[in-house]
Amino acid sequence: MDKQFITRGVQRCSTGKFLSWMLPWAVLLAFGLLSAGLCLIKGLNQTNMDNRFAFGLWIFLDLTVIALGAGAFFTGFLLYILKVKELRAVINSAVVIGLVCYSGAVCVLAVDVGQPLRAWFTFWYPNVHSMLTEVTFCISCYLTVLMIEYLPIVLKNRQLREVPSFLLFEHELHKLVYVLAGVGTFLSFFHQGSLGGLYGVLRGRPFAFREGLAVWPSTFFLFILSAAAVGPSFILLTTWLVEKISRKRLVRPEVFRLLGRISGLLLAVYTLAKSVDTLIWINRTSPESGFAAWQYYSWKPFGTWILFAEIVLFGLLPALILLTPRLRLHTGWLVSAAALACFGVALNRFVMTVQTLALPTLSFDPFLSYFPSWQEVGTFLAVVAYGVLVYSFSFRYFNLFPEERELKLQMAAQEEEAALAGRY
Amino acid sequence: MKRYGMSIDLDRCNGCGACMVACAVENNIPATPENSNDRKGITWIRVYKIDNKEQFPDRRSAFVPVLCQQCGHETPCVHVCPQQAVDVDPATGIVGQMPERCLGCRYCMAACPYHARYFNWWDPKWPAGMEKALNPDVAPRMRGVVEKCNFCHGRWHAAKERAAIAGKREIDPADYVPACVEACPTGALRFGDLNDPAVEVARDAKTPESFRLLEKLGTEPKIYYRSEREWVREIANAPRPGKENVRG
Amino acid sequence: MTTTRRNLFQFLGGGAVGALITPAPWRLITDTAIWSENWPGIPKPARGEIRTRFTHCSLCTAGCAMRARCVGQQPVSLAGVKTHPVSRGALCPWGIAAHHLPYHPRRLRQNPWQEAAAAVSAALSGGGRMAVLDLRPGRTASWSYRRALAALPKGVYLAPQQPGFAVDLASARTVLSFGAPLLDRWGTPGNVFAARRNFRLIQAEPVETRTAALADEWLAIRPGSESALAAWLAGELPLLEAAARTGIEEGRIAALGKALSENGPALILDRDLTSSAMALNKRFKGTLVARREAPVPESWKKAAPVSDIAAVPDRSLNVLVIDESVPGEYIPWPAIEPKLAGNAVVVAFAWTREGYGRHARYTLPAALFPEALDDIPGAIDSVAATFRLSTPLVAANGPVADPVAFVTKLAGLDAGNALRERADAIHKAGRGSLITYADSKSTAVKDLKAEDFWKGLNEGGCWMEDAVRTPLPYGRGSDKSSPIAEPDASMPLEIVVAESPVGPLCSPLLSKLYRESNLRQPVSRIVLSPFDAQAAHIKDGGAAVLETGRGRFAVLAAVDPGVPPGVVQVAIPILAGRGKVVAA
Amino acid sequence: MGWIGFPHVIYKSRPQPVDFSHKIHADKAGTKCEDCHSFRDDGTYAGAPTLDKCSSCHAAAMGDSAAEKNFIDRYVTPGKEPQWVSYARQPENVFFSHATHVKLGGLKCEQCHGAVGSSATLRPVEEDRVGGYSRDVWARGTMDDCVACHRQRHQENSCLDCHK
Repeated sequence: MDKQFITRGVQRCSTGKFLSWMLPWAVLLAFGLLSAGLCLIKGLNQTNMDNRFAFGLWIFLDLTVIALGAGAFFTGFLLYILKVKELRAVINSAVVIGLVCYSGAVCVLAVDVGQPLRAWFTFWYPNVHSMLTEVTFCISCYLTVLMIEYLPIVLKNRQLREVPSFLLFEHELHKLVYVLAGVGTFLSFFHQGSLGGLYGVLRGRPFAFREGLAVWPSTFFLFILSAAAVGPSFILLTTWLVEKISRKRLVRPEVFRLLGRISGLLLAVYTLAKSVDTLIWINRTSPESGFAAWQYYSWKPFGTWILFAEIVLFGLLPALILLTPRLRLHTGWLVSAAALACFGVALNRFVMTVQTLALPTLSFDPFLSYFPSWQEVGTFLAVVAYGVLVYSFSFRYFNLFPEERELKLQMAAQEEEAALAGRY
Repeated sequence: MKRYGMSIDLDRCNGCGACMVACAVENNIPATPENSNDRKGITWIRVYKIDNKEQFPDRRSAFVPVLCQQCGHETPCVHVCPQQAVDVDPATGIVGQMPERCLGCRYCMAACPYHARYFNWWDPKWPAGMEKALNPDVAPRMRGVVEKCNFCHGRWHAAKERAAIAGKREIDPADYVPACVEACPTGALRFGDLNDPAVEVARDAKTPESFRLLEKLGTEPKIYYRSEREWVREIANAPRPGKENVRG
Repeated sequence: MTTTRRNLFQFLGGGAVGALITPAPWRLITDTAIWSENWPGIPKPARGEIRTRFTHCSLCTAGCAMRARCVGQQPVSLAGVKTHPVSRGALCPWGIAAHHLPYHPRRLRQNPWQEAAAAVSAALSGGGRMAVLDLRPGRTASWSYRRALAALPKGVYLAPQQPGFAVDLASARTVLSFGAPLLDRWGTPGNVFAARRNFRLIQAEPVETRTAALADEWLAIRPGSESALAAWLAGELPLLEAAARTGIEEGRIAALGKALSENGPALILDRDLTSSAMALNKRFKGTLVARREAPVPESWKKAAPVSDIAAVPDRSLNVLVIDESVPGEYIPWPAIEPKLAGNAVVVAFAWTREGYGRHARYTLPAALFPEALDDIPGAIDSVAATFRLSTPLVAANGPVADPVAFVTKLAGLDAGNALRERADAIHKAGRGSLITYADSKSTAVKDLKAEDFWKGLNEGGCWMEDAVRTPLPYGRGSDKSSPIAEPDASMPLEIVVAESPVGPLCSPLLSKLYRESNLRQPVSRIVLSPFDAQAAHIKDGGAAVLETGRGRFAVLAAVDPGVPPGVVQVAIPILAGRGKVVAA
Repeated sequence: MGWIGFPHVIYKSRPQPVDFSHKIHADKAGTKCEDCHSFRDDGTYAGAPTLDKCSSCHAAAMGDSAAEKNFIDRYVTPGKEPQWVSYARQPENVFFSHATHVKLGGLKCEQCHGAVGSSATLRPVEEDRVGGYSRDVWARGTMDDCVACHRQRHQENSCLDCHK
């Protein structure tokens, strides 16, 4: 019955099927909202965080999803600023993913602070030296940008565009899109960086502390790079997933390969930079603050393997795969490499947040362990569920993949040809 | 310009905990629920029991009171606070925390290498009637904010007011002593202006046995420890994982 | 006109924009933030004039002088008083938070005075034998008990054994302590720490307690072999054998003997101040002095004698009144129970049901510091006789019953004025002087009127005799050391008391802080060496059962290589002895 | 219309126990504020005077005003402290030293309290429904007001100068 809302020329599953897909996620979301509500009403004693593990699962989640959501700004940047036309095929999807990741992260942050009612203090009495201020400003601004970017996608909906003023509005917005992309890119570069700075500036935590250029520690730039690198990978991954789940072809294989190539290129650069940074840190930064770098890795379970995994297994390896044209031709290699890259960035964020806090700083400190409470996990899942719901909804009613329609026609044509060929 | 600091004689501290109790009484620290532990509870000054990691009979123990070290340079918590809830008073060198400005992001706690900052995980609650015994010079904090030692600022205010009524701008040093120092029965804790060479504390800071925790971080803490015992002085340095520490 | 959906949208949109230019939303935001400051449930501390009042802490016999900072009448913090010659401005953590005690959630709330009184007089009507167990003898209250019991036909006054001497730390140069917790709530903290700088402390103790950790020398003596070391010092055991038994190198033992005899005056102490080790003081001219008590009125002298619980014939007591209103040496129930006749009436005066209340038929709520007016007997380390009151700082929070009134009423004696009578007696004797803290003056009693003397005492003054050191005649305690006990196999482990327990009678803040800092060993935890833990198949932090002569206790076991093999470290003094640990 | 209605929405009005006239007392009883609003020895500020201060004059009626009679009957005779409501009560977390501002800063009471001293009657205190502050604090005693003055006089160091 909701057919008239679905984009012309593309085919979507029946309403019932759609709802039955949405239902479990909705339930998950409800559970997540419950646990988040508990944390808001009863306070953060509901979590397993404590004075020594002041940050936990949630910060890790924020850093990760924002890194993955970077696809939105970076694709936009490539498409509108560097004029890489092929990417038009995925830009809408990228915007939705970005929106989901960022709004999700912001919501979790609101739960994570002890006094959400005072969140606005950061805007009213900002401390310009704090990386967190930078993060808060940029993320909230960029979120608005994303929403504006999301609007045209919504307004292009078959029914909504019937309203003339909406159509007009959408048209006007479209002229803006280059500006938006520019602003978005600028903001994103900044907060991706300041998220990295978040830990890089912690002089009191030599495991995370890094020297850097000007006011920014090296992690500032590493985070930008890594985010830019995995952004395309994540889009590649999601698009592929959607294709598999919806059993449709949404973009041309060239686009996949292009995304892969971009991702691989940046990943290689990132891996190089990361290695150099690590060497400097081991040989200068850390010893200067009185901490021998080897000792970080002698606290089990965080052995040197984690460093290896971060740089080689989830950095160099996927980079090489993605940069090898022959391997890029196989979707299997492409997708698994992208997955590796995404996992790599998650691991990096994990190390920066969780491992930093687990390692002792005072000589009489014990090594600390932390396991999130179900309320924390619930809130985490809420973000995932929320993401899936919004994306599925957008995928059903909005035109996320402009090429989908012609790809469909092509296939139909091919089948006809095949049929004709079969006749003679 | 004053630079208030403290010197702690680890060869005198017998770990009785009088400083912790006096601090909690002075600063209206609530009695947290039973399930609070050494990682969720609040105590602005915490006395750690440390040992030389040897076995019997070579085992030797010592007690280390750890409070906010009042870092004087690149103060880690000040720079990270997104909304200026933490500041260093140029007149006293005291690192102040404003619970009413704090939004509870806990970034400062991640930044502090001494774990001297504490978060209010619960609503503050006192046994019925005990709120009558609260100190009027210190405002109780609400749930969801960070707090820490500020060298008993309530007493600093009282001292200034006592000076003001006498028309003086400078306080009488005898009027301003933090609760923990006043309470220490062994005289292990001393307090005073490090800029005043005549003061005991300033002299303590110069002795060869005196040291500061994690001095190499370059944050210029204003709490000086001293001990004749070599192995105790080792705690100034970064941790070295011994086999009993290495666990998952 | 008909309102279309568009009109509605326009109206709402316009309204929203319009609201933004009114102060309403901004004011609301600010207000919510302010509301988050006076969050519901955050108490507002009472404001008012700050007054200073003085009293003495009655939580232990140290009786440290206290300066209370009060808002109006309500004390909000306590501190020591430098001018008090014994406590010298020091307080222990228990004392510092003592003003919270009246609000302790575990306080008794019912007062079954009538029932208890009725039951007692019923039990006595048939000429029954009544005893009072006084956990803190030497108080004026104790005298009142003894007077009342003397008046009663078969009254018995029971109290824990008190050493007949005082310890003069100030004049000691070498102190050998057999596990006496000298630096951990022993004697008067202020006095000990002041004297500490002048003597060399040698701690002979199996485990490294707080005192051992700060001693000049710690002799890690083999558990249970203290008597062997004492025997050598008494010249009754050859050096080689002493070394073999104690596990301490001959050299160090010899050096110890040398130090005691050459670097005198010496002082030998042990945990309970009774064992034969104390007799060594005679040999080494230890600085023990005769204990002196503040004068009492002549009329009081015909009082019941202090008798030891062990001396009471079994099943002979029909009524037992236990006064644990002030903490003192706890006599284990197993030592008391056999003395009770069938259906004996046991009345306990306590602040909580967790002490003797568990065994008593009636537990009456006693006032506790700083609600109760009481005097404090001299501490073990106060050389001169002293008399000081713990003057109440707050009115009793809830119903309270006065044990002295309860007992004296039975004997038809009025001791309501006993403290005043005692004060007058002291004044009559005319010795010593009154130290007042507000003006930190010391006035000779001669120069005071009885009225002013009494007033001064009630304003937190302290009477002290001019220090006269009467050396101890060394009558009691044989100077022969007891035979060295052979350990029995059924109880393989020596139970060593390494901590003074936190105990129930403390501010909720204190228990919170100890819990959250792991600074003191909780009563419910024992510590074992890895060796013994392995032998008993107990893991670090695992549940275990401690079997002792006093019964079995479910505990949590901690494993620590700092503890010697053959030792189980506990925080409950009454458990000292031998025991066995099995996995639960 | 909104401008008139709004205050009633956000403030609830708390009347004073006694209809007290600063004006009359300023003329008759004492000339200076300190005569009744005094400092204690330790420098703390005593605030509104206690009943004994009032009853030292008003043991019996001095005039024939209804207000005074009412006051004597309701408070002096039964010896009951009138529960004055403070106009300028700062929140719990604020440390304000009258001694510092008056003795060292040389401020006049009027600078913060306005012309209370010459008011003929006590208007009710308007208390913010959500935040609980008095309207006078919003008008004259917000942190911004303090900061502005401190800036002028270069008396700003840290938050904990004025917060506790």
